[in-house]
Amino acid sequence: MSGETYGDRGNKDRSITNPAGMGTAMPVKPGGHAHPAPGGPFLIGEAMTGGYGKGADILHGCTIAVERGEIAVIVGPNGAGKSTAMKAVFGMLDLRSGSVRLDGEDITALSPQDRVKRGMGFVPQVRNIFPSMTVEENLEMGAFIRKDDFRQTMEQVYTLFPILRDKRKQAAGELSGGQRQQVAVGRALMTRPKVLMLDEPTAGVSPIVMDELFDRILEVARTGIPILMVEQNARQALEIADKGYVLVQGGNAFTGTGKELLADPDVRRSFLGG
Amino acid sequence: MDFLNAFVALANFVIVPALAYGSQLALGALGVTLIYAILRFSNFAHGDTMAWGTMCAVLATWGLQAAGVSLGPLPTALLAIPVGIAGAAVLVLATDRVVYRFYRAQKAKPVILVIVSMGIMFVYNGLTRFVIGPDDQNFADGERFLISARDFKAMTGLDEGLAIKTTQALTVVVALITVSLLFWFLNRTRTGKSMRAYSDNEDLALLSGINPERVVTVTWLIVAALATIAGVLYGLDKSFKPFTYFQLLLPIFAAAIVGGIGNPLGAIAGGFVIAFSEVGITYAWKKFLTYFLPESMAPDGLVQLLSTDYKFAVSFVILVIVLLFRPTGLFKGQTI
Amino acid sequence: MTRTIGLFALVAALILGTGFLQSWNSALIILNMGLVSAIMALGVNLQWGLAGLFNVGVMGFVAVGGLAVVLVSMAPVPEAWDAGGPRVIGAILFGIAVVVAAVLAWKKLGTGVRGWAVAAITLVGFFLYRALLDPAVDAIEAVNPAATGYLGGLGLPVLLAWPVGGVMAAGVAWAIGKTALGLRSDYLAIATLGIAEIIIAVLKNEDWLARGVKNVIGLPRPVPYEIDLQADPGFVETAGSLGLDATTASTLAVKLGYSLLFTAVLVVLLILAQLALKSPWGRMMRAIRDNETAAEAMGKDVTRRHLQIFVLGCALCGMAGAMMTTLDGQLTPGTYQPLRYTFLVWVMVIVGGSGNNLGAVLGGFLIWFLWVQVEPMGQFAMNLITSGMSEGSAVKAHLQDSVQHMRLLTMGVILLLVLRFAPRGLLPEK
Amino acid sequence: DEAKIGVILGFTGPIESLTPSMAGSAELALAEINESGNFLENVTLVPVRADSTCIDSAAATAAAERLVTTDGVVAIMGADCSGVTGAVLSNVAVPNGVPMISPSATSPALSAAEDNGLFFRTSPSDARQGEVLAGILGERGISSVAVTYTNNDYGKGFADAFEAAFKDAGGEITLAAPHEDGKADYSAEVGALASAGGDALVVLGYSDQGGKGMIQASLDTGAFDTFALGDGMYSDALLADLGSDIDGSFGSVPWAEGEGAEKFKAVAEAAGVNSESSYTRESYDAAALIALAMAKGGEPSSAAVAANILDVANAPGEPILPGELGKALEVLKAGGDIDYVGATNVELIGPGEAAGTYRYYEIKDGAFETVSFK
Amino acid sequence: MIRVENLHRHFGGFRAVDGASLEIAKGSITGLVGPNGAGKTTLFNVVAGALAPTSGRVLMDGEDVSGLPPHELFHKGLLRTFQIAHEFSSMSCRENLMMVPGSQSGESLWNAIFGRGRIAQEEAALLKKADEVLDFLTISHLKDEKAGNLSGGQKKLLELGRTMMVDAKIVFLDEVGAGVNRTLLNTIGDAILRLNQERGYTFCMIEHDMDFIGRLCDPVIVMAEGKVLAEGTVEEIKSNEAVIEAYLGTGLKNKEMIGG
Ligand SMILES: Nc1ncnc2c1ncn2[C@@H]1O[C@H](COP(=O)(O)OP(=O)(O)OP(=O)(O)O)[C@@H](O)[C@H]1O
Ligand SMILES: Nc1ncnc2c1ncn2[C@@H]1O[C@H](COP(=O)(O)OP(=O)(O)OP(=O)(O)O)[C@@H](O)[C@H]1O
Ligand SMILES: [Mg+2]
Ligand SMILES: [Mg+2]
Repeated sequence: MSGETYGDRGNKDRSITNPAGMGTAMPVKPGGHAHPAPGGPFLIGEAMTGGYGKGADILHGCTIAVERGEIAVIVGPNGAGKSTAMKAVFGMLDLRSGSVRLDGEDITALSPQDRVKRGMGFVPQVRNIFPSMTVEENLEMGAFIRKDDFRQTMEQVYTLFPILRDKRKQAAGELSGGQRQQVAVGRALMTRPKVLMLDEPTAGVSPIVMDELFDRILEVARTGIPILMVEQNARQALEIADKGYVLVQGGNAFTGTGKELLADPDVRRSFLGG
Repeated sequence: MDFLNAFVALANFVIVPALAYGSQLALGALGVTLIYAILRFSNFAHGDTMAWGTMCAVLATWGLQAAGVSLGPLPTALLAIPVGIAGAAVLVLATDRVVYRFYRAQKAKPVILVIVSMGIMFVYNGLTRFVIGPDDQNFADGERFLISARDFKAMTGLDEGLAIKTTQALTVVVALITVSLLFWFLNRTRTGKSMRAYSDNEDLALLSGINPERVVTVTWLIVAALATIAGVLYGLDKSFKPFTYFQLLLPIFAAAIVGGIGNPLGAIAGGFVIAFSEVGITYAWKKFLTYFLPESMAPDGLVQLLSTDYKFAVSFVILVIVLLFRPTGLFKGQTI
Repeated sequence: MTRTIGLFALVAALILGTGFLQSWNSALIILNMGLVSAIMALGVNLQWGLAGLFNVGVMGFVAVGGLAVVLVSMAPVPEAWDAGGPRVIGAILFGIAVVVAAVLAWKKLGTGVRGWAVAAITLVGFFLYRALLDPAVDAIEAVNPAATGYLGGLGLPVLLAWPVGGVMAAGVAWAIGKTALGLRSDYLAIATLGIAEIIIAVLKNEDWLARGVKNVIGLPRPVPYEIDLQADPGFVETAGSLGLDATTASTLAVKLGYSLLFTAVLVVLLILAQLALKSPWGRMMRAIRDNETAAEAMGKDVTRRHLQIFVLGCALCGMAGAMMTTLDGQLTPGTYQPLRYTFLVWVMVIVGGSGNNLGAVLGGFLIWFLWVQVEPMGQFAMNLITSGMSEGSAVKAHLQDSVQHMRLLTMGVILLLVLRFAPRGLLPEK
Repeated sequence: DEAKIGVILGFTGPIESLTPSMAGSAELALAEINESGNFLENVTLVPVRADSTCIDSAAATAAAERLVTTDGVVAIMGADCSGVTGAVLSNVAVPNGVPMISPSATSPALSAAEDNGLFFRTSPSDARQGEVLAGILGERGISSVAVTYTNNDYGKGFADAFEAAFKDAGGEITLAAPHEDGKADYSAEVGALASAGGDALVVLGYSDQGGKGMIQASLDTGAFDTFALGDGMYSDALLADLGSDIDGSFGSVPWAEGEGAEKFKAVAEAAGVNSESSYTRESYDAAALIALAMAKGGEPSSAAVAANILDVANAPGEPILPGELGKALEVLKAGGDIDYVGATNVELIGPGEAAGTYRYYEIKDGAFETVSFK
Repeated sequence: MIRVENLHRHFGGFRAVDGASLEIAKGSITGLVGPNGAGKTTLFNVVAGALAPTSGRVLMDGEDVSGLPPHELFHKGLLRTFQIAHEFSSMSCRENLMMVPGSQSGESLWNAIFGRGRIAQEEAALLKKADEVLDFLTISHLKDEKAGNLSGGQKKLLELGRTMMVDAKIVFLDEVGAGVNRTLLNTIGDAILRLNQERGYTFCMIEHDMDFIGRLCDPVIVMAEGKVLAEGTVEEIKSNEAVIEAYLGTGLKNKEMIGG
């Protein structure tokens, strides 16, 4: 792995290196072009194969998709490559093969920035806020690519997550876990995305906060934005899902509607904890 | 007892020089701190970047002087600063493209970049000397003093003089303007905010549509500007010599770290802390006290805490004490 | 393994080549400093390769080693001792007592008063210390300043100075490590950078200690003097029988003597380092490097181990410094420059291969060879480049004047190339 | 045939700005010898440069070793800084029996070095100049001064010698503060010196280094306006940079009474070498002495140089000035005797040291004016 | 076994742990749950020595161990695992285990160089033990693999394996279940139960998965806002009103859970 080759030998000297905020993504290089590919679902990552840097492949021909007006949920064991698949759809890692299509265009060669411009919003699983920036600045950064007046969108986000309005001058890093997740989702909404991708938005939050977050996500979905979501709280997520994917070792193990998967005894036993 | 003279003596030998020196260090430390915050490593080549930028400005100044251009009382070199900045920008951007970018793409740990910057330091060192040679170069012109010690004495009738050099005033003013501009830029503009976002969370910045390469480029451009401005002001106030610029690295680092590395406000504060401790603690207080105290109590000795040989030791000890009590420097918390 | 052998063979070939093409004296002198550099690189490699400690103060520890040579091997200056020796020692002991008292006060007193108490103790203590020290120092420095003006050393055999240099550097490193590694965040780099400057400042300005910038020259040698050999009929005869003239034979013999001594030290240190590395101790150090928090939770005292390895590495640098000063035959504090003694050693470690003791040694030899030979090589290249240019052209003159600056540039370029194409060094850690 | 002469100077490092002129001057002398056509039969002198770094004894030793054992130089013009000079002397020159003439290593400590009769210098030991400068201050009736010196063996040795002489003469030193060359800022030093006070500031440093910085800062703050300057401060660049601000200051510099220096200036300028830079005169003389000693000894060998230097440098004999090396060779060829005067009025005393005459100058209207010779 | 008395840990003005008192009985498997930011991890960190307490005491077998650094607690028999696996990534699984025992004579530099004979013996014993542990964890085929290359679940197993290299008295587990495949989690649960029953280890574990807690833990301690909110068996906790309000909530998942 690349991290090994140029490793730091355990050095953590604060006078010479800044440990904060370093990225891990190996994104698609800027400069690629999209080309038309009509038909198919609204957003689809098809037969994706690839991994991080020079390491072994994590994804093996994995396909995930979401249609307009739907919620699609991805579940699966840890390390199955769910987050990796999401990142791949967003161009945060270079695919060896497979393609990503959005709204009738093949965007496989586009860099993440260009995908944002085409209306994709993504809330990663970890490190999904700018901790030292205020809540408001976090939202502004969400609107970075927008040239128009985004105050109205910000109002909408504040209406959706009222607590954020109270805390808008506070550094996001000082918020509690649940509030951070709201900031993260709010930031993604600021782009006014055509499709929203959420990677475990409820991870590590207490059951109470989780309920609240699910309610909000449903609300967003009701505004007509298709949602592609990874969830560990699989049973709860599949309840509200139109479509469900079970990913195992980088490939699709089961696919169906949320209800179907919940009803499948194999899936229940192996992935949903019985 | 003569408070006025006491104060003037103190101002002349401690406050004014330390303010100017502090501003010079602060400008240097700003560059270091910006790279630390955004590119995440301490740039050992910063001193030599300053030397290169200044060298370009010196060459341009000579050209202007030869062409008969002058700024009247102000040094012509001010006009040459843009050329210097351009020169420095070309150098650092070329370096970034040829060297640093590769390691960024590899996700190399920041400490690797530190070591790489050592290599760059060696190379710049050679390059600057290759072009302009190792000698001392004087490129200051214009009015030397805002007010000279002699004029001050004549004006006020005091025994002590107070001299303020044009370059000293310029340094402080330019430092203030630069810092305000930088703050405005980082906190109010879109590009500035995107730089802070990148420094906070690189991956998320990417997800927000921020182009990381653009952030890096802008950072280098600002660093080139800061380095050149710092270098030219320093060179005007003292003189330009490549070796000295390498030597500046240590106090600059100390300043950045005392202040809280990664924090621009800290860089400013750190610059002044280092400068005032170097100049103040090794100052011989005899003259001041002779004026200040009643005659009967005038000191015999020099009343010097430490000989000037150890001036750097003093600032270093202060650095360690600050870090003991405030592990993240004077301005902890948010960086950039 | 083949790579290791191959690269060492290359270095050997370079040095032998120097012997054949230039002279054996040059080759030996490169070899000797190469040996010393290898030990320095070994020390830095212990710290960096094994524990990720970023020591940018190598220069300081090398200088402390140099000081040890003076303190151990020079003859004492009795007049100076009479003038103020005991007083100086008393003052220093007092200074140490003040520091200890301040630390104790900080630890023992309550939060309210301790700040003031410590400030008062240090301030009063400092003035008393100066009052004790200054007159004694003046008295010592007044003793024949051009030739002595210092306390002199202990007059012991110079070889003893090598371990003593290591111990002294270790002592300094311990004090720094205690402070810097104990800071709540890790600030070792700036601490060592600053301390190294302070050590040099002390060496330069405390004339009573080792004559300061006036230098101590004519340090005793562990090997015979060339002129003595040249005057020794037996030696001349042996030399003659080997087909050498006395001068060449004597210079070679002396240098060979150093080479043997240095090689012995390096080999012993290398074996010790390798044994330590391939033991539970080495395993523990690697574990700490991999993950400090976990190592701590597994019962390893990380701070102590970091301190241990920092002290060890610095001790090696100190010992190398002592050996180097012995080889030079003089202590010249003004010559200690970070570019040469800190950054160059880092280049050796990185180019050689951090984490691999053999790599560090290789880097030491190779970079030292280049440091010395880049100059003639550059001159040669420059002559070649400029040979086509017209005599007296400004460009030609400028190019030829700049050739000396190629050395820094070359070192930088080599470092960059290695980091790019062999990122873990020429001999990477396994 | 070629006879090689090593030119070991700090082409990189702290005095890298002085060395090109020094090397140029030395090579100028050698060129003059070669062009005269009167040197030893078929022998051409070839200078070989090497870098002493001024600070890195090991690198300097290695460079010298290469010169001696690889290039086979018969004598060394150098080194420059006293530290590396000592190292080269004891590690290379003495063991190999190669003579060295340093143009600029002025540390008094070198007088006592174990040199086996191989070490010479054309710049006088600082011990002597200290007395001279103290004398000048006495003459001017200045009895209280502050001193600042460059913190190396030159500055420190010089300052010690000066302080001793000045105090003996009843003067008072208010503060002697060293300054480091090439450092960022000198406000602290100037502040301390100003507070200590004194009628003048004695500056024993280098004109393109901290010494200039100290004067500059003192002038700027009005701390001092009269300066007594050591030899390292003597340079046209200083006048050019500081202009009329230092009018009234004065100093001493090793200098020959008479035309030696003037002749050197003419010769050097004709060859495009900056004659006003520090130690250029000494460098020219050092190289000239090596060549003349060879001529006297009749062979281009180390032994000839070592044995004849004192002879050609000192009286009796025909005085030789810069530019007259050809004439000197003729005299020697004819079996005569010469007394090389050179650019610095060379007179080697004791163990091969320059006795040195000093020029006492004062700065008037932005120019050096000779007051007298000492 | 462990008693925490009125423990406080503040960050600036913020009271992460605010007067918590609790007891972990010898031989028990105690569960620790609570809402986000309740101070569970902070409490853990204080007890395990990673953080110093602001005030209050931690007693271990009646001995005051508050503020001792982790490595000293280790030698007293207190071990912990991490929420995110902290393996030694460049070392093999075997080495990961072999480095654990504390009183290895080869860890002193002197012995490492001069006591090679004794070290060789010790190493042989360690190697045997490590292989046994790997067997127990069903990952003996991975013994020479670098730990960095293991899957997340395997790393968790290795983490647990480290506690078996020494005779730990009490083991603190921070969310062992998080991010572990259910089947694997069952294996881990079995291992924990066996260690508890066969070797008499005491466990204290933070967990959000109430099923897992229900299977292993008795008693369960609930924390909220830095204090202990409730304590009792799983059933008691699940029906405690205060706990439902602060932590479990009345959302669909818990309704289902409480309902059956
Ligand atoms: N930045 C990275 N570099 C290299 N390997 C990675 C990186 N991120 C993840 N991996 C590896 O890729 C595999 C899949 O990880 P991924 O994060 O996609 O799993 P996941 O299904 O999202 O699991 P979880 O439920 O824990 O979030 C894992 O084996 C992981 O170790
Ligand atoms: N180093 C710190 N500095 C400041 N506040 C902190 C720090 N560590 C924790 N906190 C705060 O203390 C509170 C308790 O944190 P803790 O990690 O103990 O919660 P927890 O109970 O483990 O929660 P979770 O279930 O989310 O893991 C939180 O509000 C957190 O923000
Ligand atoms: Mg994931
Ligand atoms: Mg927690």
